[in-house]
Amino acid sequence: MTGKIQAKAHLTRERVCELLRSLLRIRRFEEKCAELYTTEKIRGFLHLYIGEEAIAAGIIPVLEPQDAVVATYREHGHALARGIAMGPLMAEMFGKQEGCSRGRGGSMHVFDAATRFYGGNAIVGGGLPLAVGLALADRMQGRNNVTACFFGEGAVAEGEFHESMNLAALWRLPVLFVCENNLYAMGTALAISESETDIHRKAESYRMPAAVVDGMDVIAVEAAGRKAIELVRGGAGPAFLECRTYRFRAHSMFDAQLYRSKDEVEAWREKCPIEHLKTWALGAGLLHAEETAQIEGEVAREVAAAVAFAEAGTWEPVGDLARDVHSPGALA
Amino acid sequence: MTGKIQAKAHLTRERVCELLRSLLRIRRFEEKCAELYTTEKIRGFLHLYIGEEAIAAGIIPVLEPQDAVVATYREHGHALARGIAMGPLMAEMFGKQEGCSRGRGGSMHVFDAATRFYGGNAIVGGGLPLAVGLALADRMQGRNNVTACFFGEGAVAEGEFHESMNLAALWRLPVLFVCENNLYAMGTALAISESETDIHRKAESYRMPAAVVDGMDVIAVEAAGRKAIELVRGGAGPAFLECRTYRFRAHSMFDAQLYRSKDEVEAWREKCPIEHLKTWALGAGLLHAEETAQIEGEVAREVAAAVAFAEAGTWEPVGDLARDVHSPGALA
Amino acid sequence: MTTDQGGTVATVTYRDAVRMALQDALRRDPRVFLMGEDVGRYGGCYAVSKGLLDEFGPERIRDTPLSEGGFVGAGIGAALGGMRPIVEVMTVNFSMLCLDQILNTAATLRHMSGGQFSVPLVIRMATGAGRQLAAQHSHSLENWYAHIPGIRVLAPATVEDARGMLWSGLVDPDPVIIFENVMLYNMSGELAEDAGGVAIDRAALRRRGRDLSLITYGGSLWKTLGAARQLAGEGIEADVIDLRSLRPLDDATIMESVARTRRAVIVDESWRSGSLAAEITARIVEQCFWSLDAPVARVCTAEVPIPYPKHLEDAALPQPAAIVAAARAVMGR
Amino acid sequence: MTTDQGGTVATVTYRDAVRMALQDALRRDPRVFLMGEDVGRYGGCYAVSKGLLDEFGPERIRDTPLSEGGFVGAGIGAALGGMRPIVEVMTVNFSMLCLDQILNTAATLRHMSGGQFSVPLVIRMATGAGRQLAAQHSHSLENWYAHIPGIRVLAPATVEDARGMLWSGLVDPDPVIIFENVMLYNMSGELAEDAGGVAIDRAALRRRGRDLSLITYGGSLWKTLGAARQLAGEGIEADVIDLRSLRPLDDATIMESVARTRRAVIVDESWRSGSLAAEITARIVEQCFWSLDAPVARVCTAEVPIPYPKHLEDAALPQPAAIVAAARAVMGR
Ligand SMILES: Cc1ncc(C[n+]2csc(CCOP(=O)(O)OP(=O)(O)O)c2C)c(N)n1
Ligand SMILES: Cc1ncc(C[n+]2csc(CCOP(=O)(O)OP(=O)(O)O)c2C)c(N)n1
Ligand SMILES: [Mg+2]
Ligand SMILES: [Mg+2]
Repeated sequence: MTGKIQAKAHLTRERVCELLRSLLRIRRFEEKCAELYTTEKIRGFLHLYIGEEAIAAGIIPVLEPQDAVVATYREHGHALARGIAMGPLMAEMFGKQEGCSRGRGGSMHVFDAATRFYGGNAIVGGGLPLAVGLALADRMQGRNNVTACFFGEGAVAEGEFHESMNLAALWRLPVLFVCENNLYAMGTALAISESETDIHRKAESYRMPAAVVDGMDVIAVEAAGRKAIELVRGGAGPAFLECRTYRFRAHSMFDAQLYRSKDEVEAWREKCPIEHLKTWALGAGLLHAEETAQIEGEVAREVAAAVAFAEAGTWEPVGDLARDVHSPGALA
Repeated sequence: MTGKIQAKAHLTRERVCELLRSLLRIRRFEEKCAELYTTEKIRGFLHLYIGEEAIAAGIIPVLEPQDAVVATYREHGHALARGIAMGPLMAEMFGKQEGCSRGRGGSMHVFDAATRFYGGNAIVGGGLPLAVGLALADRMQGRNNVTACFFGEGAVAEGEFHESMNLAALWRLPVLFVCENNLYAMGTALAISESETDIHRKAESYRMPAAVVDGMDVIAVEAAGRKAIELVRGGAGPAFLECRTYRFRAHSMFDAQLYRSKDEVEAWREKCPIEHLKTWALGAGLLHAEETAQIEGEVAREVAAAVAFAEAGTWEPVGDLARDVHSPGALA
Repeated sequence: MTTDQGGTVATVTYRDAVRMALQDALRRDPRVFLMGEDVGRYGGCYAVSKGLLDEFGPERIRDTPLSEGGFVGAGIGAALGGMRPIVEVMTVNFSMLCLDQILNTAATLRHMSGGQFSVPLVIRMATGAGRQLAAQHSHSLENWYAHIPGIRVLAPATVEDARGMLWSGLVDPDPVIIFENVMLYNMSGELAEDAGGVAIDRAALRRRGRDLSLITYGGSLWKTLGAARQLAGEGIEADVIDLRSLRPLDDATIMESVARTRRAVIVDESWRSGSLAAEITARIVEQCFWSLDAPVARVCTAEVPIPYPKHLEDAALPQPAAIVAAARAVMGR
Repeated sequence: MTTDQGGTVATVTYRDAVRMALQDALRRDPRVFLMGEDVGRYGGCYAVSKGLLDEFGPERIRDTPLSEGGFVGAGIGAALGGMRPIVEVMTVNFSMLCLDQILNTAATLRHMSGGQFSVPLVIRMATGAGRQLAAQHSHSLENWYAHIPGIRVLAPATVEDARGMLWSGLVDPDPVIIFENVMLYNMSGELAEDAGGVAIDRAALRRRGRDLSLITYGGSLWKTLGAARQLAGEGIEADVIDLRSLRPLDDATIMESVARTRRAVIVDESWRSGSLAAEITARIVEQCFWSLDAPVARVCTAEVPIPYPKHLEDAALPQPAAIVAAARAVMGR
C-alpha cells in the first residue's frame, strides 16, 4: 500500500477515471470474448486476462509512444492498454482481415506496428529474447526507448528466461521485465514449478534491480512501473518487476480447473482490481458513482461497436493463402 | 586455505601420495596426448584439463563406486580419477576398438558403464539435465547415490543450466553440481559472459546450498567436495560447488589464445596444483623427494604402457559401421 | 460386444486408449513413470492423463515446470538410471526446446558410448493442425524426427495403435517418439478390453484396392480413407496404407502395394518441401521405378505458417478433395 | 591477375571470402553487426572473423555468452528494431538450442502479424562432417531448415558465393540462413577484388555434360566435381548442378538439366532418410517423370551418428567412389 500512498499525491480525478476506464475496457472486452467463444465466433485458444488487468493498465500507459511492448498469448489487456483500437482487436479474434494482424494471428498473435506492439507470442518464454533484441537495437541506434516485456511466472523456469535475463543485464539493455505472477502455469502451482517462489529474488542472481508489487492494485502497479521505467530509461540497464496477481478464469477455454479450489478463487476475486480501485476512489472522494456508471456505459458501447466492426469484417480470400510468408517480391 | 588446515588432520602420507599420483596421472597423460595430437595419432577436438587437475582429483575419489559422474568434452581427468584404465582411455583417443567407447567417441565422448561414467558430452550444458535424471532414477529406486556433474563456467549462461538447477532443487535430487570456473569459455572471459561473475551466488536463486573453493588446491577441493557430497547424500537435495581454476593450455588444439595475456597465464601457472601440493607436502614432511620421483616414474611407465596399448589396438572393420545405432535386435 | 476370439470389445476414444495404455504400463512396471507439463493436477493439456495422479501419485505422474530441455534431458538420464520414463512434450511445437537433448543425447548415447548405454525412453507429443491454433501451435514436424538415426518414430492413427504402441515402445530399449495427432483425441473406435501391445515394425494396409496406393499416417489416415471411399464411387479402388512407423519405414508393405497398383499418392500433413512424403516418393522411385505407370504425387500442407481463420487453415491442410483430385490425376482422369 | 573485365583477381580461401563479405557489409551499412559465441576476441571458432574486432569494436563484433536461444532471439528482436544483424551459430549442431526462435519466431512473425513486421536477419552456421569431431559435432541438418516456410536457406560452395551471398542475404528483408561447410574454409579459389553480392535465386550448372545430372550443394560439390571428372574418363559426361539455394529450390535449372540428361544422382551429406535429396527426387519425379530413363539415385550419409575414427567417418559420408558407382548404376553400366 505504500505505493498507493506515495502515488496518491499525483492522483487527479481525471487520472482515476482513466485508470478505471482502462481496467473496464479490458474486463468488458474479455467478458464479451468469452461469450463469443461459446457461440464459436472466436475459436482456437482464448486466454483471458480477467483479474490481472491492473498490470497492463498500470504499466503500459507510463510508457512513451516510441517504447516497445512484448507480451504473451494472454495479451488482450496489453493490446488495449497500448492503444490498439478495440474494433481491429475484436476483428482479429474473429479472424477477419480487418483485424490488427489481418486475421492471421487470432487471440494469441496480436501485433501492431503503429504502437510498437510486438505480440502476441504463444511460446512460453519466447518473447523474452525478442525484447532483449529490441532493446539492443534501440541502444545501438541511440534511441532512449524502453522495451516492456510481459510474461507469466511459469516462463521463469524456461531456459530462454535465464538467457534473456543474463543478456539484458550483461549488456545493460533498457528492458523492463514484468513477471505477471498469477500463481499458476496452466494447472501447475508456483511451488510445483520453482524452487525459489519469491520470483523477484531471481533477478538478483543477474545483478538486476527488482521489485515486487501487489498486482491487484493498479495504483501501486503504476507507481512501481513508473519507478522501474524511469530507472531503465535512465540508462541503469534492465529492471525486473514482479506483479502478484491471479487469473479469475480458467487458463484457456479448455480447463476444468481441477488444480485449485473454488474458495481460493473466491478469496482472490475479493481483491478484484476494479472493485478495489472503485471502493478506494469513492471513499477518497476521487470518483463519483455517476462517473462509474458513465464510464461503464461508454465502455459497453465501445465493446458493442467493436463486435459490430468484427461482424462486419470480411474473410480474406482463400486465394491469398500464401500471402505474407515472405516480404513482397522477396521470394518467387 | 581453511580447507587445507581443516583437512590436514585427516591427511596421511599415503593419502598425499595418492593425491599426487592422481594429479600426475592426469597431467602426464594429457601431455602425452598433446604430443600425440601433433603426430596426428589423436584427431578431432582435443581439450586439455592441464591446470585444472585438482578438481577431478579432489572430488571424484570421494564418491562411492555406485555414484555417477557426468562430465564434458574436457573429461580425461575425470575419467582417470574415476578409475577408467589409462590404456582403454588412450585407445579411445586413438579411435581404436579397444577404447573405452570402442573408439566411436574419441576425446570428447569417453564413457564407462562399469564406473557409471556417463560422458563425455560435447554440447555445452547438455550433461546437466542428464545428471538430474540419473539422480531422479536413484531417488525413485531408493538408492542413496550421488550424481556428480562437472561443467565449465561458460555453461552457466545456457538455458539448460537454469532448467536443471531448478529441477534438481525443486525435486531435492542428489546432484552435486561442480562448476569448473576457469575464467574463460573458449575466448570469452567470464565478465563478458555473465552479469554476475560470482558464479556460486547463482545457486542461491534456486535455494541451493553453494560454496566456492580454490580449485588449484587439491586438499581444499577435496575437503569442500567431501562436505558437499555428504550434504547431498544426506538427503538435503542438490548442492553447488564452484571451483576457481585456470586452464594452462589453449581451449583446444585450434586456439591462438589471442584473448588473454602471457602474463596472466604465467601468473596462474605459478599456482600449479601439482607444484602447490608438492611444495606444501614436502614442507609439512608428508612427502619425500624420492617418493615424488618414484611416483613420476610409475606414472611415466603407465602412460607409456597406455600408448603401447593404444598403438597395439585395432581398427573396427568398416563393415560394422551401422553397429550400435540401435540396440541389438531392436530395429531391422 | 465380443471379438472373434470371444473377448469383450468396447467403444473408446483415442484419448481413452492412450490413457488406458498409460495406466496399463504404470501398473505393469514399477519403473514406468509419466512426466511432463500439466500431466498431473491439470489432467493433461488434452485431458489424456486425467485421473492418473489419483491412482499413481505425484512421483509417478510428475508435473514439471516449463523446461522442455530440462525435463526431456532428465527423462534421458532417468532411462539411463534404470527407469522407464514416458515423457510428454505438450505438443511438437514446443519440442524445438528439447531437440538438442533428443538429437544430441538420446539418439547418440548408445553409439557414442560404443554400445554401453541404451536409453529406454518414450516421448509422447501431440502434433498437427486443425484446431485454429495458428502459426505457433499447428506444426507437423514428423519428418524432422524421422531423419534422426538412433530413434524410432511412431504415429498411431487408430484406437488400437494408440492403446498398443506405447507398451511396445516401452519394451524397445532405444528412444521412441510417439506422435498423437490432436484431431484424433475425440475420435472413437472399438477396442478389445484385453488389447495390449501391437507390433510396431509394419505398416498396415487399412483398405485394399487395386488401382493406386494412397500412403499416409496419423491424422491424415481418416481423410485418406474418406477420399478412398469417394474414389470407389467413381470406380477407382485404392489401397490405403497407414505407415504407423515413420522411422524405420516399412518399405516392404509400401513396395508390395505400389508394385501391384503401379500408382501412388502420398498424403502427409507436413509442409510439402522436405516432408516425409518426399522420402517415401524417393524410396518408391528407388525401389519400384520400373513398375510405375505415373509419377508419384504428394498431397501436403501448403508452405505457410498455419493461419488462424478456419477457411484458411482448411485451405492450407490436406483435405479429401485434394486427395481425390491427386488420385484422379495419377489415374489420368 | 585480371578478370575479363579488366578487374584484379586474387586467390583467397573460403574463410577469407566470408571475412571479406563480413567486412564489406559492416563497412557499408552501419545497421549491420555480427554477434555470436567467440566471434570477437577469439576470432571465430573457425577463424572467420579474425581481426574484425579491431576494426569494428565490441559493439558491432559482439561476443555473446553461451546462450544460443537467447542471442538468436535477440538477433530477431534487433532486426525488428531496425538493425541488420548477422548472427553466427558456431555450428548447426548447436542450433537445436535456437530452433524454437528460428521456427516459431523468425519464420512466422511476418505471417502472424499479417505482414506488419519483417525480420531482416542473417544467421550463419558451420555445417558438415569430415574433421573427426564425432557424433555431436558433425551434423548436416540443411533439410530441417529447408522445410521451414518463411526463411531462405543458402549453401555457398565456392569462394565467390561465400563472398557474395552474405550481402544478398542482408538485402533480403526476410530471415536468411547461410550454411558454411567446415571442410571448405581452407579451400582456395579466385575472386575478383571488386566481387560483391551474387544472385541467390538460381542454382548453378558448374559443369556441363549430357549423360546424367549430378545434383549437389555445399561441401559435396567438390567431391561431385571430382566424381564427374572420373566419369568423364570413362566416357560418361555429367552435368553438375550446385543448388546454392536450398530454400527455395531452383526447380527450373534442375528440370532443364534432367530433361536433357534423363538421369539424375543427388549427392547430399545429410542422413539419407528425410534428406534434401529426397525432396529433390520427389520434385524430379513430379516434374520430369516422363523424361526419366532410370530411377533417380541418392548418395547420402549412412544413417549413423558420425563415428570418430577417420576410416569410419569416411565410410559414413558420401565419397567420390560412391558417386561414381551410383552414376554408373544409373547409366546401366
Ligand atoms: C514452450 C511452451 N511450453 C508449453 C506451452 C503450453 N502452455 C501455454 S501457457 C502455459 C502456462 C504458462 O504459465 P505462465 O507463464 O505462468 O503464464 P499464464 O498463463 O499464467 O499467464 C503452458 C504450459 C507453451 N505455450 N509453450
Ligand atoms: C551448445 C554449445 N555451444 C557452443 C559450443 C562450442 N564450445 C565448446 S566448448 C565452449 C566453451 C565452454 O566453456 P566452459 O563451459 O567455460 O568450459 P571450458 O571449456 O572452459 O572447460 C564452446 C563455446 C558447444 N560445444 N556447445
Ligand atoms: Mg502464471
Ligand atoms: Mg571455462
